[in-house]
Amino acid sequence: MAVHTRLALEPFDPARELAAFLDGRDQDGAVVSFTGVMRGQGRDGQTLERLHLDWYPGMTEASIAKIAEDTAARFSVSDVRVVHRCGDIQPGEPIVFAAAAAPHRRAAFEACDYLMDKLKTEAAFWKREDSASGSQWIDPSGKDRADAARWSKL
Amino acid sequence: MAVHTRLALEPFDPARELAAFLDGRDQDGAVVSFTGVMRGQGRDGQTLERLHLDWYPGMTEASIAKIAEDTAARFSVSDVRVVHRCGDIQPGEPIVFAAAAAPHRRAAFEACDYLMDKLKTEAAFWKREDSASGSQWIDPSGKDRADAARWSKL
Amino acid sequence: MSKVLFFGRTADRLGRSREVEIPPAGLSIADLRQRLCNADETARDALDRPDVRACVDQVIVGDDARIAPDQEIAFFSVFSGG
Amino acid sequence: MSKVLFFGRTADRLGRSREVEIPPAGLSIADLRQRLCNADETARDALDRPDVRACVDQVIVGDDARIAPDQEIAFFSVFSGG
Repeated sequence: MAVHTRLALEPFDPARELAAFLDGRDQDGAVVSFTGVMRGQGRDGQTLERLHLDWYPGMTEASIAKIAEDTAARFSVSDVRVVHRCGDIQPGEPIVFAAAAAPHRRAAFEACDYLMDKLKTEAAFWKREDSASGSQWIDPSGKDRADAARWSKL
Repeated sequence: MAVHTRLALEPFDPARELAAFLDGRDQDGAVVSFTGVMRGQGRDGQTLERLHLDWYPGMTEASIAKIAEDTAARFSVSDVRVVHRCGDIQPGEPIVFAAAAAPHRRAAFEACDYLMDKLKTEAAFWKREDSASGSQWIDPSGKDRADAARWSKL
Repeated sequence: MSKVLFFGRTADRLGRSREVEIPPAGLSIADLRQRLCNADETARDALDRPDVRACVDQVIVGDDARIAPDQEIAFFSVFSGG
Repeated sequence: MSKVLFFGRTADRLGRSREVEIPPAGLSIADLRQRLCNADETARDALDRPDVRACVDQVIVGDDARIAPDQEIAFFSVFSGG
Protein backbone atom coordinates (compact mmCIF):
# COMPACT_ATOMS: atom_id res chain seq x y z
CA MET A 1 0.00 0.00 0.00
CA ALA A 2 1.23 3.48 -0.80
CA VAL A 3 0.08 6.77 0.65
CA HIS A 4 1.42 9.80 -1.19
CA THR A 5 0.70 13.32 0.03
CA ARG A 6 2.11 16.66 -1.03
CA LEU A 7 1.60 20.30 -0.11
CA ALA A 8 1.88 22.39 -3.27
CA LEU A 9 3.06 25.99 -2.99
CA GLU A 10 2.46 26.56 -6.70
CA PRO A 11 -0.41 25.64 -9.06
CA PHE A 12 -0.51 21.94 -9.90
CA ASP A 13 -2.20 19.87 -12.60
CA PRO A 14 -4.85 17.39 -11.38
CA ALA A 15 -4.71 15.49 -14.69
CA ARG A 16 -1.01 14.84 -14.15
CA GLU A 17 -1.75 13.64 -10.65
CA LEU A 18 -4.37 11.23 -11.97
CA ALA A 19 -1.93 10.01 -14.62
CA ALA A 20 0.73 9.37 -11.95
CA PHE A 21 -1.78 7.64 -9.72
CA LEU A 22 -2.98 5.37 -12.54
CA ASP A 23 0.52 4.55 -13.78
CA GLY A 24 1.24 0.82 -13.72
CA ARG A 25 -2.05 -0.01 -12.04
CA ASP A 26 -3.48 -3.36 -13.12
CA GLN A 27 -4.77 -5.02 -9.97
CA ASP A 28 -6.97 -2.26 -8.55
CA GLY A 29 -9.93 -1.90 -10.81
CA ALA A 30 -11.37 1.24 -9.19
CA VAL A 31 -9.91 4.71 -8.89
CA VAL A 32 -11.99 7.58 -7.54
CA SER A 33 -10.62 11.11 -7.57
CA PHE A 34 -11.84 14.41 -6.26
CA THR A 35 -10.64 17.73 -7.63
CA GLY A 36 -11.55 20.90 -5.81
CA VAL A 37 -11.38 24.02 -7.93
CA MET A 38 -11.24 27.58 -6.58
CA ARG A 39 -14.62 29.15 -7.28
CA GLY A 40 -14.96 32.67 -8.57
CA GLN A 41 -17.80 33.29 -6.14
CA GLY A 42 -17.80 33.32 -2.34
CA ARG A 43 -20.44 31.85 -0.06
CA ASP A 44 -22.42 35.07 -0.17
CA GLY A 45 -22.28 35.28 -3.96
CA GLN A 46 -19.60 38.00 -4.06
CA THR A 47 -16.90 37.85 -6.73
CA LEU A 48 -13.71 36.49 -5.26
CA GLU A 49 -10.31 37.76 -6.29
CA ARG A 50 -8.29 35.23 -4.40
CA LEU A 51 -8.36 32.47 -1.82
CA HIS A 52 -5.54 32.43 0.69
CA LEU A 53 -4.76 29.18 2.49
CA ASP A 54 -2.40 29.96 5.33
CA TRP A 55 -0.39 26.99 6.50
CA TYR A 56 2.06 25.98 9.22
CA PRO A 57 5.09 24.43 7.48
CA GLY A 58 5.58 20.93 8.81
CA MET A 59 2.37 20.74 10.79
CA THR A 60 0.12 21.19 7.76
CA GLU A 61 1.96 18.49 5.78
CA ALA A 62 1.70 16.19 8.81
CA SER A 63 -2.04 16.81 9.17
CA ILE A 64 -2.62 15.89 5.51
CA ALA A 65 -0.45 12.78 5.79
CA LYS A 66 -2.30 11.69 8.91
CA ILE A 67 -5.72 12.08 7.24
CA ALA A 68 -4.51 10.10 4.21
CA GLU A 69 -3.05 7.33 6.37
CA ASP A 70 -6.18 7.12 8.53
CA THR A 71 -8.23 6.80 5.36
CA ALA A 72 -6.03 4.05 3.98
CA ALA A 73 -6.29 2.15 7.28
CA ARG A 74 -10.05 2.55 7.54
CA PHE A 75 -11.08 1.39 4.06
CA SER A 76 -10.04 -1.52 1.86
CA VAL A 77 -7.96 0.64 -0.43
CA SER A 78 -4.60 -0.02 -2.02
CA ASP A 79 -3.35 3.51 -2.50
CA VAL A 80 -4.22 7.05 -1.53
CA ARG A 81 -2.90 10.26 -3.07
CA VAL A 82 -3.48 13.82 -1.90
CA VAL A 83 -2.06 17.03 -3.33
CA HIS A 84 -3.17 20.20 -1.57
CA ARG A 85 -2.41 23.77 -2.54
CA CYS A 86 -1.51 26.45 -0.02
CA GLY A 87 -0.85 30.18 -0.27
CA ASP A 88 -2.62 32.47 -2.75
CA ILE A 89 -5.00 30.67 -5.10
CA GLN A 90 -6.73 32.29 -8.10
CA PRO A 91 -10.24 31.44 -9.34
CA GLY A 92 -10.15 28.38 -11.58
CA GLU A 93 -6.98 26.99 -10.00
CA PRO A 94 -7.14 23.53 -8.39
CA ILE A 95 -7.08 23.57 -4.59
CA VAL A 96 -6.98 19.87 -3.89
CA PHE A 97 -6.66 16.54 -5.67
CA ALA A 98 -7.54 13.49 -3.59
CA ALA A 99 -7.70 9.95 -4.96
CA ALA A 100 -8.17 6.42 -3.71
CA ALA A 101 -7.59 3.12 -5.54
CA ALA A 102 -9.19 -0.15 -4.54
CA PRO A 103 -10.06 -3.53 -5.99
CA HIS A 104 -13.74 -2.62 -5.61
CA ARG A 105 -15.39 0.64 -6.49
CA ARG A 106 -17.49 1.03 -3.33
CA ALA A 107 -14.35 1.17 -1.15
CA ALA A 108 -12.72 3.64 -3.53
CA PHE A 109 -15.76 5.95 -3.47
CA GLU A 110 -16.12 5.80 0.30
CA ALA A 111 -12.42 6.36 0.92
CA CYS A 112 -12.27 9.41 -1.36
CA ASP A 113 -15.45 10.82 0.15
CA TYR A 114 -14.11 10.34 3.70
CA LEU A 115 -10.75 11.79 2.70
CA MET A 116 -12.41 14.98 1.46
CA ASP A 117 -14.71 15.32 4.47
CA LYS A 118 -11.68 15.09 6.76
CA LEU A 119 -9.49 17.40 4.68
CA LYS A 120 -12.27 20.01 4.60
CA THR A 121 -12.61 20.05 8.39
CA GLU A 122 -9.34 18.83 9.94
CA ALA A 123 -6.47 19.76 7.65
CA ALA A 124 -4.25 22.40 9.25
CA PHE A 125 -5.15 25.39 7.11
CA TRP A 126 -6.58 28.84 7.72
CA LYS A 127 -8.72 30.00 4.84
CA ARG A 128 -9.30 33.60 3.79
CA GLU A 129 -11.46 34.83 0.93
CA ASP A 130 -10.32 38.09 -0.65
CA SER A 131 -12.85 40.13 -2.60
CA ALA A 132 -13.15 43.75 -3.71
CA SER A 133 -15.11 44.47 -0.53
CA GLY A 134 -12.43 43.07 1.77
CA SER A 135 -10.99 39.90 3.23
CA GLN A 136 -12.72 37.38 5.41
CA TRP A 137 -11.36 34.41 7.37
CA ILE A 138 -13.57 31.36 6.88
CA ASP A 139 -14.42 28.65 9.38
CA PRO A 140 -15.50 25.15 8.30
CA SER A 141 -19.11 25.42 7.16
CA GLY A 142 -21.93 23.70 9.00
CA LYS A 143 -22.30 21.59 5.86
CA ASP A 144 -18.66 20.51 6.02
CA ARG A 145 -19.01 19.67 9.70
CA ALA A 146 -22.20 17.69 9.08
CA ASP A 147 -20.51 15.83 6.23
CA ALA A 148 -17.57 14.91 8.45
CA ALA A 149 -19.89 13.83 11.27
CA ARG A 150 -21.55 11.22 9.02
CA TRP A 151 -18.56 8.91 9.47
CA SER A 152 -18.65 8.75 13.25
CA LYS A 153 -21.93 6.84 12.98
CA LEU A 154 -20.41 4.00 10.97
CA MET B 1 -25.23 22.01 -18.38
CA ALA B 2 -23.23 19.75 -20.63
CA VAL B 3 -23.39 15.99 -20.88
CA HIS B 4 -20.58 14.48 -22.92
CA THR B 5 -20.44 10.75 -23.62
CA ARG B 6 -18.23 8.73 -25.93
CA LEU B 7 -17.77 5.08 -26.83
CA ALA B 8 -14.06 4.45 -27.37
CA LEU B 9 -13.02 1.69 -29.76
CA GLU B 10 -9.35 2.23 -28.90
CA PRO B 11 -7.47 2.78 -25.61
CA PHE B 12 -8.05 6.23 -24.14
CA ASP B 13 -6.28 8.33 -21.50
CA PRO B 14 -8.33 9.10 -18.34
CA ALA B 15 -5.92 11.90 -17.39
CA ARG B 16 -6.67 13.64 -20.70
CA GLU B 17 -10.39 13.20 -20.06
CA LEU B 18 -10.02 14.79 -16.62
CA ALA B 19 -8.00 17.64 -18.12
CA ALA B 20 -10.71 18.26 -20.73
CA PHE B 21 -13.44 18.08 -18.09
CA LEU B 22 -11.63 20.58 -15.84
CA ASP B 23 -10.79 22.98 -18.65
CA GLY B 24 -12.21 26.44 -18.05
CA ARG B 25 -14.06 25.39 -14.93
CA ASP B 26 -14.27 28.11 -12.30
CA GLN B 27 -17.82 28.02 -10.95
CA ASP B 28 -18.12 24.35 -10.02
CA GLY B 29 -15.89 23.71 -7.10
CA ALA B 30 -16.23 19.94 -7.04
CA VAL B 31 -15.26 17.37 -9.64
CA VAL B 32 -15.45 13.66 -8.87
CA SER B 33 -14.13 11.12 -11.34
CA PHE B 34 -14.15 7.37 -11.50
CA THR B 35 -11.66 5.40 -13.58
CA GLY B 36 -12.21 1.69 -14.03
CA VAL B 37 -9.08 -0.21 -15.00
CA MET B 38 -9.04 -3.72 -16.52
CA ARG B 39 -7.79 -6.07 -13.81
CA GLY B 40 -5.28 -8.80 -14.52
CA GLN B 41 -7.31 -11.22 -12.42
CA GLY B 42 -10.83 -12.52 -12.91
CA ARG B 43 -13.50 -13.01 -10.25
CA ASP B 44 -12.18 -16.48 -9.49
CA GLY B 45 -8.59 -15.32 -9.22
CA GLN B 46 -7.51 -16.65 -12.62
CA THR B 47 -5.09 -14.62 -14.73
CA LEU B 48 -6.99 -12.77 -17.45
CA GLU B 49 -5.58 -12.27 -20.89
CA ARG B 50 -8.27 -10.00 -22.16
CA LEU B 51 -11.68 -8.51 -21.50
CA HIS B 52 -14.04 -8.30 -24.43
CA LEU B 53 -16.90 -5.82 -24.29
CA ASP B 54 -19.26 -6.61 -27.12
CA TRP B 55 -21.46 -3.69 -28.14
CA TYR B 56 -24.37 -2.83 -30.42
CA PRO B 57 -23.31 0.19 -32.48
CA GLY B 58 -25.83 2.96 -31.91
CA MET B 59 -27.75 1.28 -29.11
CA THR B 60 -24.74 1.09 -26.78
CA GLU B 61 -23.90 4.77 -27.30
CA ALA B 62 -27.56 5.64 -26.68
CA SER B 63 -27.65 3.61 -23.45
CA ILE B 64 -24.58 5.44 -22.12
CA ALA B 65 -25.99 8.84 -23.12
CA LYS B 66 -29.28 8.03 -21.42
CA ILE B 67 -27.58 7.01 -18.17
CA ALA B 68 -25.48 10.19 -18.22
CA GLU B 69 -28.52 12.39 -18.93
CA ASP B 70 -30.59 10.70 -16.22
CA THR B 71 -27.75 11.30 -13.78
CA ALA B 72 -27.48 14.96 -14.70
CA ALA B 73 -31.24 15.39 -14.25
CA ARG B 74 -31.32 13.56 -10.91
CA PHE B 75 -28.51 15.40 -9.12
CA SER B 76 -27.52 19.05 -8.80
CA VAL B 77 -24.61 18.71 -11.16
CA SER B 78 -23.38 21.07 -13.86
CA ASP B 79 -21.64 18.63 -16.16
CA VAL B 80 -21.25 14.92 -16.69
CA ARG B 81 -18.66 13.14 -18.82
CA VAL B 82 -18.45 9.45 -19.64
CA VAL B 83 -15.95 7.68 -21.87
CA HIS B 84 -16.43 3.92 -22.16
CA ARG B 85 -14.22 1.43 -23.98
CA CYS B 86 -15.59 -1.42 -26.05
CA GLY B 87 -13.98 -4.29 -27.91
CA ASP B 88 -10.83 -6.09 -26.72
CA ILE B 89 -9.31 -4.62 -23.57
CA GLN B 90 -5.91 -5.62 -22.12
CA PRO B 91 -5.06 -5.74 -18.40
CA GLY B 92 -4.07 -2.29 -17.15
CA GLU B 93 -6.10 -0.47 -19.81
CA PRO B 94 -8.85 1.91 -18.70
CA ILE B 95 -12.37 0.59 -19.28
CA VAL B 96 -14.36 3.61 -18.19
CA PHE B 97 -13.93 7.22 -17.13
CA ALA B 98 -16.98 8.83 -15.53
CA ALA B 99 -17.00 12.30 -14.00
CA ALA B 100 -19.45 14.77 -12.52
CA ALA B 101 -18.95 18.44 -11.69
CA ALA B 102 -21.08 20.35 -9.21
CA PRO B 103 -20.97 23.47 -7.04
CA HIS B 104 -20.96 21.18 -3.98
CA ARG B 105 -18.96 18.06 -3.47
CA ARG B 106 -21.75 15.86 -2.08
CA ALA B 107 -23.75 16.16 -5.32
CA ALA B 108 -20.62 15.43 -7.36
CA PHE B 109 -19.83 12.30 -5.32
CA GLU B 110 -23.38 11.00 -5.44
CA ALA B 111 -23.78 11.66 -9.15
CA CYS B 112 -20.53 9.87 -10.02
CA ASP B 113 -21.41 6.95 -7.74
CA TYR B 114 -24.90 6.65 -9.29
CA LEU B 115 -23.45 6.97 -12.80
CA MET B 116 -21.13 4.02 -12.18
CA ASP B 117 -23.80 1.86 -10.55
CA LYS B 118 -26.03 2.38 -13.57
CA LEU B 119 -23.25 1.90 -16.14
CA LYS B 120 -22.20 -1.35 -14.44
CA THR B 121 -25.72 -2.80 -14.64
CA GLU B 122 -27.62 -1.08 -17.45
CA ALA B 123 -25.16 -0.06 -20.14
CA ALA B 124 -25.69 -2.07 -23.33
CA PHE B 125 -22.59 -4.27 -23.23
CA TRP B 126 -21.90 -7.99 -23.18
CA LYS B 127 -18.78 -8.78 -21.21
CA ARG B 128 -16.50 -11.75 -21.76
CA GLU B 129 -13.38 -12.63 -19.80
CA ASP B 130 -10.70 -14.50 -21.74
CA SER B 131 -8.12 -16.51 -19.81
CA ALA B 132 -5.76 -19.38 -20.64
CA SER B 133 -8.45 -21.80 -19.48
CA GLY B 134 -11.12 -20.40 -21.78
CA SER B 135 -13.63 -17.63 -22.26
CA GLN B 136 -16.59 -16.81 -20.09
CA TRP B 137 -19.50 -14.44 -20.59
CA ILE B 138 -20.16 -12.44 -17.44
CA ASP B 139 -23.49 -11.26 -16.02
CA PRO B 140 -23.76 -8.25 -13.69
CA SER B 141 -22.56 -9.40 -10.26
CA GLY B 142 -24.92 -9.58 -7.29
CA LYS B 143 -22.78 -6.81 -5.81
CA ASP B 144 -23.33 -4.60 -8.86
CA ARG B 145 -27.07 -5.26 -8.73
CA ALA B 146 -27.20 -4.50 -5.01
CA ASP B 147 -25.22 -1.29 -5.55
CA ALA B 148 -27.63 -0.20 -8.29
CA ALA B 149 -30.65 -1.07 -6.13
CA ARG B 150 -29.50 1.37 -3.40
CA TRP B 151 -30.78 4.30 -5.42
CA SER B 152 -34.35 3.11 -5.80
CA LYS B 153 -34.79 3.62 -2.06
CA LEU B 154 -33.96 7.32 -2.23
CA MET C 1 -33.52 -9.97 -47.31
CA SER C 2 -33.33 -8.39 -43.85
CA LYS C 3 -30.40 -8.73 -41.53
CA VAL C 4 -30.90 -10.02 -37.97
CA LEU C 5 -28.05 -9.04 -35.64
CA PHE C 6 -26.70 -11.04 -32.71
CA PHE C 7 -24.57 -9.89 -29.79
CA GLY C 8 -22.77 -11.33 -26.77
CA ARG C 9 -23.04 -15.05 -26.18
CA THR C 10 -25.80 -15.23 -28.78
CA ALA C 11 -23.29 -14.06 -31.42
CA ASP C 12 -20.77 -16.64 -30.17
CA ARG C 13 -23.08 -19.36 -31.45
CA LEU C 14 -24.76 -17.76 -34.43
CA GLY C 15 -22.19 -15.32 -35.74
CA ARG C 16 -22.77 -11.57 -35.98
CA SER C 17 -25.85 -11.76 -38.22
CA ARG C 18 -28.11 -13.86 -40.41
CA GLU C 19 -30.19 -12.94 -43.43
CA VAL C 20 -33.91 -13.57 -43.18
CA GLU C 21 -36.84 -12.91 -45.42
CA ILE C 22 -39.47 -10.75 -43.76
CA PRO C 23 -42.76 -10.82 -45.73
CA PRO C 24 -44.15 -7.43 -46.80
CA ALA C 25 -47.08 -7.95 -44.41
CA GLY C 26 -44.65 -8.16 -41.51
CA LEU C 27 -44.07 -10.77 -38.87
CA SER C 28 -44.20 -10.97 -35.09
CA ILE C 29 -41.00 -11.40 -33.07
CA ALA C 30 -42.37 -14.75 -31.88
CA ASP C 31 -42.80 -15.87 -35.52
CA LEU C 32 -39.31 -14.74 -36.46
CA ARG C 33 -37.76 -16.41 -33.44
CA GLN C 34 -39.60 -19.64 -34.33
CA ARG C 35 -38.43 -19.47 -37.90
CA LEU C 36 -34.81 -18.99 -36.85
CA CYS C 37 -35.08 -21.83 -34.32
CA ASN C 38 -36.52 -24.15 -36.94
CA ALA C 39 -33.54 -23.57 -39.23
CA ASP C 40 -31.08 -25.53 -37.07
CA GLU C 41 -30.34 -26.85 -33.59
CA THR C 42 -27.65 -24.24 -32.88
CA ALA C 43 -30.12 -21.47 -33.47
CA ARG C 44 -32.69 -23.17 -31.25
CA ASP C 45 -30.10 -23.55 -28.46
CA ALA C 46 -29.11 -19.91 -28.77
CA LEU C 47 -32.50 -18.24 -29.22
CA ASP C 48 -35.13 -20.39 -27.54
CA ARG C 49 -34.29 -19.04 -24.09
CA PRO C 50 -36.25 -16.68 -21.85
CA ASP C 51 -33.18 -14.45 -21.28
CA VAL C 52 -32.69 -13.78 -24.99
CA ARG C 53 -34.41 -10.56 -25.88
CA ALA C 54 -35.44 -9.10 -29.16
CA CYS C 55 -34.84 -5.57 -30.28
CA VAL C 56 -36.43 -3.68 -33.17
CA ASP C 57 -34.80 -0.50 -34.41
CA GLN C 58 -32.65 -0.53 -31.26
CA VAL C 59 -35.58 -0.70 -28.86
CA ILE C 60 -36.16 -3.82 -26.77
CA VAL C 61 -39.58 -5.29 -27.56
CA GLY C 62 -41.77 -8.18 -26.45
CA ASP C 63 -42.52 -11.32 -28.42
CA ASP C 64 -45.73 -9.93 -29.87
CA ALA C 65 -44.09 -6.89 -31.46
CA ARG C 66 -44.48 -6.76 -35.25
CA ILE C 67 -41.59 -6.19 -37.60
CA ALA C 68 -41.55 -4.90 -41.15
CA PRO C 69 -38.97 -5.81 -43.81
CA ASP C 70 -36.94 -2.60 -43.50
CA GLN C 71 -36.48 -2.67 -39.74
CA GLU C 72 -33.29 -3.43 -37.82
CA ILE C 73 -33.75 -6.58 -35.74
CA ALA C 74 -31.42 -7.97 -33.09
CA PHE C 75 -31.38 -10.79 -30.56
CA PHE C 76 -29.16 -10.87 -27.49
CA SER C 77 -28.94 -12.09 -23.91
CA VAL C 78 -29.29 -9.58 -21.06
CA PHE C 79 -26.73 -6.80 -20.90
CA SER C 80 -23.78 -7.44 -18.62
CA GLY C 81 -23.33 -3.73 -17.99
CA GLY C 82 -19.96 -2.03 -18.53
CA MET D 1 15.17 34.61 22.44
CA SER D 2 12.53 32.14 21.24
CA LYS D 3 10.24 32.70 18.34
CA VAL D 4 6.48 32.42 18.76
CA LEU D 5 4.66 31.80 15.49
CA PHE D 6 1.19 33.03 14.50
CA PHE D 7 -1.12 31.78 11.74
CA GLY D 8 -4.44 32.65 10.16
CA ARG D 9 -6.37 35.57 11.61
CA THR D 10 -4.01 35.62 14.59
CA ALA D 11 -1.14 36.43 12.20
CA ASP D 12 -3.27 39.14 10.55
CA ARG D 13 -3.08 41.08 13.80
CA LEU D 14 0.30 40.12 15.20
CA GLY D 15 2.42 39.39 12.15
CA ARG D 16 4.00 36.02 11.44
CA SER D 17 6.03 35.86 14.68
CA ARG D 18 7.32 37.56 17.78
CA GLU D 19 10.46 37.06 19.80
CA VAL D 20 10.01 36.17 23.45
CA GLU D 21 12.35 35.30 26.25
CA ILE D 22 11.59 31.88 27.76
CA PRO D 23 13.42 31.45 31.09
CA PRO D 24 15.67 28.38 31.38
CA ALA D 25 13.27 26.95 33.99
CA GLY D 26 10.49 27.02 31.38
CA LEU D 27 7.05 28.57 31.41
CA SER D 28 3.49 27.40 31.11
CA ILE D 29 1.44 28.24 28.01
CA ALA D 30 -0.90 30.23 30.27
CA ASP D 31 2.06 32.30 31.53
CA LEU D 32 3.36 32.92 28.03
CA ARG D 33 -0.08 33.88 26.73
CA GLN D 34 -0.44 36.30 29.66
CA ARG D 35 2.94 37.81 28.97
CA LEU D 36 2.13 38.37 25.30
CA CYS D 37 -1.27 39.85 26.20
CA ASN D 38 0.32 42.24 28.66
CA ALA D 39 2.65 43.60 25.99
CA ASP D 40 -0.07 45.44 24.06
CA GLU D 41 -3.81 45.68 23.36
CA THR D 42 -3.52 44.16 19.89
CA ALA D 43 -1.92 41.06 21.35
CA ARG D 44 -4.63 40.84 24.02
CA ASP D 45 -7.35 41.16 21.38
CA ALA D 46 -5.73 38.48 19.26
CA LEU D 47 -4.70 35.95 21.90
CA ASP D 48 -7.06 36.26 24.86
CA ARG D 49 -9.75 34.20 23.18
CA PRO D 50 -10.95 30.69 23.90
CA ASP D 51 -10.69 29.68 20.23
CA VAL D 52 -6.99 30.55 20.03
CA ARG D 53 -4.98 27.43 20.62
CA ALA D 54 -1.36 26.92 21.52
CA CYS D 55 0.96 24.49 19.90
CA VAL D 56 4.35 23.26 21.12
CA ASP D 57 6.65 21.51 18.67
CA GLN D 58 3.70 21.26 16.27
CA VAL D 59 1.42 19.50 18.75
CA ILE D 60 -1.67 21.28 20.08
CA VAL D 61 -1.46 21.59 23.87
CA GLY D 62 -3.55 22.89 26.76
CA ASP D 63 -2.87 26.01 28.81
CA ASP D 64 -1.00 24.13 31.51
CA ALA D 65 1.59 22.63 29.13
CA ARG D 66 5.19 23.69 29.95
CA ILE D 67 7.55 25.08 27.39
CA ALA D 68 11.34 25.18 27.37
CA PRO D 69 13.48 27.82 25.61
CA ASP D 70 14.36 25.70 22.58
CA GLN D 71 10.85 24.63 21.68
CA GLU D 72 8.75 25.78 18.74
CA ILE D 73 5.67 27.61 19.93
CA ALA D 74 2.68 28.75 17.91
CA PHE D 75 -0.72 30.36 18.49
CA PHE D 76 -3.60 30.15 16.04
CA SER D 77 -7.39 30.06 15.79
CA VAL D 78 -9.10 26.81 14.87
CA PHE D 79 -8.24 25.29 11.51
CA SER D 80 -10.61 26.12 8.70
CA GLY D 81 -9.81 22.88 6.94
CA GLY D 82 -8.70 22.81 3.31
